[in-house]
Amino acid sequence: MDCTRQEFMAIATGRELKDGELAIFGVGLSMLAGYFAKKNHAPNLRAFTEGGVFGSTPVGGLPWGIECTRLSANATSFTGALDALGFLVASGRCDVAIIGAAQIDKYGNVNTTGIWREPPWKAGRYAPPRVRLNGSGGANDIAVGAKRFIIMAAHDKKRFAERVDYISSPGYLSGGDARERAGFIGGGPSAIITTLGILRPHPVSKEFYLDAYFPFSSVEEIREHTGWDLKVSANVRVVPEPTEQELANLRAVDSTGSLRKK
Amino acid sequence: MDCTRQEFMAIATGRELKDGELAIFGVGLSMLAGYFAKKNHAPNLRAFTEGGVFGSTPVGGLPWGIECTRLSANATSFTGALDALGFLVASGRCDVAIIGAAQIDKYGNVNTTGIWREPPWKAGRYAPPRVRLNGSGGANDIAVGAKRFIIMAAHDKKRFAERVDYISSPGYLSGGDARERAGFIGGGPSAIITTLGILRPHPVSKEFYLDAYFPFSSVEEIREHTGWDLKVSANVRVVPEPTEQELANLRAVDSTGSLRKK
Amino acid sequence: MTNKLITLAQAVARYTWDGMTYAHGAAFPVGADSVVFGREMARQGRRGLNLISHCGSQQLNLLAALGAVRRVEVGFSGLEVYGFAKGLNRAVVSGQTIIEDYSNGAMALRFLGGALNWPFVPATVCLNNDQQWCSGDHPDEYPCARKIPEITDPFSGKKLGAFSVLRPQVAAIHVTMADMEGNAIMLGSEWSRFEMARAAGQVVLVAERIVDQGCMRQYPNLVRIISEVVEAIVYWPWAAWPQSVVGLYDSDEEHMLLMNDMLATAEGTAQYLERYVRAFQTRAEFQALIGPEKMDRLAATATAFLMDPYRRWILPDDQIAALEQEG
Amino acid sequence: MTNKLITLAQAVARYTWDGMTYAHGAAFPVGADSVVFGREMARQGRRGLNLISHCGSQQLNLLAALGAVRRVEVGFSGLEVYGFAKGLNRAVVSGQTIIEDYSNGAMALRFLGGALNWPFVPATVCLNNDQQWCSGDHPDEYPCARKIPEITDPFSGKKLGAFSVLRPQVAAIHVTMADMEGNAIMLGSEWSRFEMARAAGQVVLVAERIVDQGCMRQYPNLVRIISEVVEAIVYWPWAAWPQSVVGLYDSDEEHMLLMNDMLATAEGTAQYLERYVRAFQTRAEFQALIGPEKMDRLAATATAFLMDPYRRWILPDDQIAALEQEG
Repeated sequence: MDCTRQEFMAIATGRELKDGELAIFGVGLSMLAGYFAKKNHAPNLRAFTEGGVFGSTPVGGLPWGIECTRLSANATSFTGALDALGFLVASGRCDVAIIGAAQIDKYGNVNTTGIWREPPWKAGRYAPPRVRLNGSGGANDIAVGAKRFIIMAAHDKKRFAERVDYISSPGYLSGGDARERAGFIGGGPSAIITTLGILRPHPVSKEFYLDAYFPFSSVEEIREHTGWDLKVSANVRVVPEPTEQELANLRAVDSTGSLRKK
Repeated sequence: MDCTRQEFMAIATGRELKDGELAIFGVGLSMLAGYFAKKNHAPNLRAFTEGGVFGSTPVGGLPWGIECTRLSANATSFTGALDALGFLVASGRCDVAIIGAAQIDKYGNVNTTGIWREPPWKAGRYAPPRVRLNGSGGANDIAVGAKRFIIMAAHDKKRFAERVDYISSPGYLSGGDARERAGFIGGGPSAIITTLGILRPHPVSKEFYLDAYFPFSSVEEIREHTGWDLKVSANVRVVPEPTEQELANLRAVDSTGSLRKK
Repeated sequence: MTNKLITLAQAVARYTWDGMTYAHGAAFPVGADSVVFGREMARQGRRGLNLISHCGSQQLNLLAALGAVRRVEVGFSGLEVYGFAKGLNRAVVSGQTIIEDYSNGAMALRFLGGALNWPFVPATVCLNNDQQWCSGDHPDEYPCARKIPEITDPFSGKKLGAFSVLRPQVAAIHVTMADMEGNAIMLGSEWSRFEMARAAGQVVLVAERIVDQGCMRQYPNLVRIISEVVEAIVYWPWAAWPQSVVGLYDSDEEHMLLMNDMLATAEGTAQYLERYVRAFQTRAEFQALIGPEKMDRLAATATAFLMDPYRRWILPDDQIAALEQEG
Repeated sequence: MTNKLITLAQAVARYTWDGMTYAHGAAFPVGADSVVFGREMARQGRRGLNLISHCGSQQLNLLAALGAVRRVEVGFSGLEVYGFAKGLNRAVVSGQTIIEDYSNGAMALRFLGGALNWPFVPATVCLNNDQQWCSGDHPDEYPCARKIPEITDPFSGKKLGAFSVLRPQVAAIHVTMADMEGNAIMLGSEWSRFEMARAAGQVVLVAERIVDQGCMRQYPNLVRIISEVVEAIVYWPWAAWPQSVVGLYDSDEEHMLLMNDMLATAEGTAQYLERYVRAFQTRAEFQALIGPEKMDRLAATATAFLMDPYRRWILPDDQIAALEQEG
């Protein structure tokens, strides 16, 4: 099938969403994955973004922002951040969410804040980063509050680290019951969908293992591109190829083809 | 002048408001007094009610409620209670307010909640009241937060008590610096306007004394109708009669004549 | 598009039960409350209710007069220019209904806290006075330290209070217009209906008008209650009667006074139940109780022009009735 | 009716100063922010600013690139599909600008707390991770216990956090439409502009359109920013350019990228200042920088129909110019 890795990733992500769920999407690609699901198999997905844009489907391609004009042309309601991130997400009400990650560790903790020569947890000091990223945005609210969330990330060794430099949005923290002890209301990350495959958390240790790989990838390739000693499911499987209909529906949402590039 | 005591009271109350102030009005008569001021001498009074009704003037007479259709016909904005009572009043932002009282004591504490055979502070117990009133509504938020507030009440001995049965909306509590110690952001009641005259708080003791009486009343009548030993200002004065213009402006607001009754 | 329209009787049967925590109320004690929903609860005989009434209204007055209210949390419990709520006050004075008093601002903040799922809300009002010291739930403790306990600001060390939050099991929320999915517009003060809709476990809308969703897509900033949090919609013109609704009808002074006077006694309340609750099942029967002449007069409200931009999207009754059949 | 219209230059001269705490931002990192206000602050050479940017935008990017930002509190600091904010990031990495990170939800809550004048806001997010542990103000404390200190729920005994609240001295808030008194309508997500307008000591509106007050009286529920809290109004079409405004214009992709690239270096920033800040004083000069062809293209936004109900009240430029002279 003529489909890019990014498109494959977006379709695999969209498949995680079920009809009728209350869902919030973060910036960029995660929004395309989410609205693809609504178009494809979850017409009653109750989808919104963190600015309180409800009932809409993007027009004209990848939205410029979480609630830009491309998302605002056919909304049923506009409220605001307090409503979307506070009342619906941090409250524990939201079923599912999709966020991105610049760096991610084996417990699903996400860094979107910065890269350090010596990260704060190692230095015992919060110095300016070597590279500043974007900050958490609404992803921290989502990671704390959503019943489950899905992380999308390009799969390479630099991104998939034993320990992230900075936890912007918590996954399972140090694993095991650490998240529970922190008292977060949401359930934590249910999957990491990458450009190569799908990782899921072990039910007890909460360490992410390889659950499935894309047809064009392999267990070996994925382990090689992961910065920790990635465990592999005994039942590791191949992710089914996108169907023609899935791809058509994705491209209808991604009408400017931002996922087809590269 | 052909003017009822209630009208006199409303005009005397309205005179306490200055142009340009941010002002909130409570239920019933206090709203007429407030909107009279806006019509008469304070055109830039920024007046609102506790439901977040801004920029309006009542039409058709005494509003049925704090934000009913009579108040809503010419508003510039409708928001809600959190905005009006929280953001603008409890925050300390509001300059002045007018509230009513069913019972009031010498420190300007207001009871609008109930009348007891033996009040809670005496019984050491919160039993059902002998007479249930309305509760505080927004008056507690106002009494705590407004920079100053004015209390309107019909002047009789039962209402003007040494100590109220229940403090619904705090004045100066037990007097002196008690209010300051309670940490309330607003300054407390600046005047009690009654059907007979005007009481004001002593700057130190915060006990209300008689500052002025209406032309048809007298110091003796007022002392007789007050449930505590009311002190009288050395400079006690007569409140000037309403002018014809004041009365015309009041009656333009009170177009159904609710203040002309009795 | 999901169709959430159901009948009033279905909505009360499905979303209310004895002993539940039920929220209602709107912009003002004589305003846009879901009064007809309370009538139907009365008709179906709900008992032992825990009400969150923000503010009080004839709905609270009626249910309390019937002895159906075990406990009510409220800011303003009266009927403003129509006086004290005589049915409620009878229940409170007799000790049948426990009343827990807060300020109106506090009630708004407690809904906010419920919507945010906070464990408590910082309190700077209702402190150092009897709303803090008197608790209907703990009448033997005076001053009560449990109702609005003291907390410390971790930044300044200063003391303030903490309110418990409100998370009603169900809220019946009056709205001016809704589409069949549950996106809704309120004209006039929204009071705390925005926060209430997010704090409640389940939301039932009581809508004066049903509109095509095109209305919401033209005015999305007006849609303050979102279908995402709405379970069901009841279509019921005059739902707030005898109270008023901005844009649609004024307060019915005559019936406000009559109703309050009847609820002042047990006998009057029984009569009211016969005449104004059991006497209708359909919208047409309900409107016959009000009477066409009075409806015309009340509908001639000075606020009517506020409805003008939306009239073209209003669905006709027969279409709505068909949708109700489906729902 | 009070006329609060003044010129952009007057507004910046009157309501901004070196070292102030200044808030801006709107619905999204590439959205309806008061960007032109930041350009004018740059032109007038403001320094040592403490920004509250919710969210980040090209305004933050520009001021930080110029070295004018001492400290910024922010949730999302980037430019979304246009990448990282290169001017800001340069200032952060060099240590020139202290950045204090929160989540977007936390920023909204902190404005809410500021609007309510609470001493703190309960925190259930930004806990047990580096937003709590890392403080730009206290870099030597790791984990920092002062930024989001722990508090205890007095009802359950459970632990949670406390946010400090936001009370900016001045906020420049972008709105779609305002009347000359300062009643304003925002189309699209209001983000946190409602709360920001109440949390700020003084509010200056930057309005794309000035409308007759009749518009507000027809749509009072849309008026979420009230004249009661507004000090001054600046009329400035294309105020958010190169970002977008719902109902009016799309994001200018070309200039978004150009601007961000230029701000990536000190030299580029100096050039940007010459070409896109010092190069205009009037609205006409500003629009000439964008260019008529591009303006036409961007104004052909799919959201344009959202403006239709309000067009009849829009005041013409000459009338507004006369009002500005008075103001």
